[in-house]
Amino acid sequence: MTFLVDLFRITAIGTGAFFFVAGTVGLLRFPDSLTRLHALTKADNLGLGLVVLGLLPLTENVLVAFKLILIWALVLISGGSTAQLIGRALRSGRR
Amino acid sequence: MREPLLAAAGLILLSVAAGLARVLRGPNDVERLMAVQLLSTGGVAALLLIAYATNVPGVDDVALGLALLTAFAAIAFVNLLEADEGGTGT
Amino acid sequence: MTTSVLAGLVGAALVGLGLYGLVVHPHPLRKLLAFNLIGSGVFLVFGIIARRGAAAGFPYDPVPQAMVITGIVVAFAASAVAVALIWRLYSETGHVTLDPDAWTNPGPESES
Amino acid sequence: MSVLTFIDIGLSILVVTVAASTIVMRELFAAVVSYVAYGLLLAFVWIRLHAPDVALTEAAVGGGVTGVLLITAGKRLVPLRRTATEAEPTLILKVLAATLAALVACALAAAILMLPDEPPSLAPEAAAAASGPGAGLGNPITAVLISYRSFDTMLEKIVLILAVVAVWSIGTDRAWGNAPAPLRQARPYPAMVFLAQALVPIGALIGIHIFWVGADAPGGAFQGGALLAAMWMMAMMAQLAEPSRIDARWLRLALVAGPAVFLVIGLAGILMAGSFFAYPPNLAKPIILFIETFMVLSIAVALPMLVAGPPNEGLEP
Repeated sequence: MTFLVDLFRITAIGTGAFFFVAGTVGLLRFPDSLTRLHALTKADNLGLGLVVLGLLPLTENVLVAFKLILIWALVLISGGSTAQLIGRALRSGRR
Repeated sequence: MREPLLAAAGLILLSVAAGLARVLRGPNDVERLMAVQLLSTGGVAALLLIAYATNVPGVDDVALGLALLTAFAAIAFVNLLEADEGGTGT
Repeated sequence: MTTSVLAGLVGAALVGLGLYGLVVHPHPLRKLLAFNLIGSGVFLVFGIIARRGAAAGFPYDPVPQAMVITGIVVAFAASAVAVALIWRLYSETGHVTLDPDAWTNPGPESES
Repeated sequence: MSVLTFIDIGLSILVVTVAASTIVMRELFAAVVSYVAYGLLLAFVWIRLHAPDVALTEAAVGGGVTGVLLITAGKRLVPLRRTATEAEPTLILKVLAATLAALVACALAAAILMLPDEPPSLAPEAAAAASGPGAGLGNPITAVLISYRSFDTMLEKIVLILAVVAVWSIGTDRAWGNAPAPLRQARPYPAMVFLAQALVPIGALIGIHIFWVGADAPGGAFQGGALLAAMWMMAMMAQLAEPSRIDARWLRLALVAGPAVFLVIGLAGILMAGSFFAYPPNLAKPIILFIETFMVLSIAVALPMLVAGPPNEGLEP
């Protein structure tokens, strides 16, 4: 059982880290600002979600676990909205 | 059990650093704004991993605060950029 | 090379960087930014003293840490007053400069 | 060489690089973005020094709110943002300044490397304070702030009020009593309004939570108050709230509430427990939480007023 939990944790955190790296590769390689914004927002938010998922078995109680999920939710909401705002600023800047 | 956590944290921190180097260089200001985005996701993830690996208590609260503050800073930056475009008083 | 020595060296580097910016930048807001950099470097040096002072069952000495928390808030208050002064200077003279000779000349916005 | 050492070294290089970019960036906006990123990164270093309380304060006040203060100031000085205000310093001056700065940094670094092997520590005294007048507080830093060094904390609140008074006084005479200029002129985008509407209530709750757990865990009046202040400013930026007039009675009461309650209870300590700022041991925890409640209120009100700046002269329609 512990082995399975460990496996789950390492898989989740490892995949999360992979998505962060992928997001950064997109950030460095994509040709223009809007696609770079896309890479950053999508991949990194998924990465954070997976890292939080992997940390959940390590939490000492339900409250802390709830807070970790809340952190992810907060970052998702603010990440999505600010991406919208940044994209908008980018478009109006190009006009 | 902490080495995998730290390895992941190091990897994420490295990609955050590379991303920061890219976006802070510009050339346009809107792109620089993504630095805050980068820290709100990658920063929070690396912070949580490091803290869990080194047993620092109460880091979930620090991460919560960080998530809120990055959103706050992002709104403030967007605010300034619009003033720059001359968009005053509608 | 322990974590606290490393953090202390970072603190020293920050003080140096801030000092350079404070001297070199003509814009008062940039000077203020540099000054805040010096401040956080000093706080970091305080922080390593707190970390080294681990005793009595604490992983750190709480007294310097508490002083750093107080210090951060006071530094912010001082920055706010400085910003207000710069704003008033601008609205009085039309310039954002600490050079008194420029105050009597026409504003730079008329040139550009 | 463990993984942790690599992380420490990488983190140090990253912090110093971002700090350097706040200095070398040509434009103010880029420098301020770098500064906010730097403030948030510094929280990592504080976590590595086992100081989550300081990490939160640094991220909130040092990074977030100071950054927004500088952004707001930059926005009000927009016409001059692109033009050079003064001649750039000559190369010789730059080299001289760099030498001086490097010398100071090296001297400081040498002092750090030569710190005595037996580190001095006030931790035992703080521990005594935490088991004496600050009894019942699980977080030693809160015990130090409210009990062992209570005088500092009270005076620091008074510094905040003095700063607010100074900022208001810097405005013109005609503007006295008006509200500061709004943090945003143009109508906000819908996405911004949505974000503020979603985050402000949750953020306020988190701020209160961080204050409340501060007695026993990392957190406390400063951090909670700073987060509440950030949420109020966020509401102002999305035009969900306006800056208050500076002669509003509630505002002034909220500003002085923290230090006033602190002072009154400190004086009461003379009567009840024999000395200034002494708390009766069995009541210490409720009294400290009572004082902190008002301090949170004062901080949450003072920080946004400091960012909003002096009162505005023109009466906007």
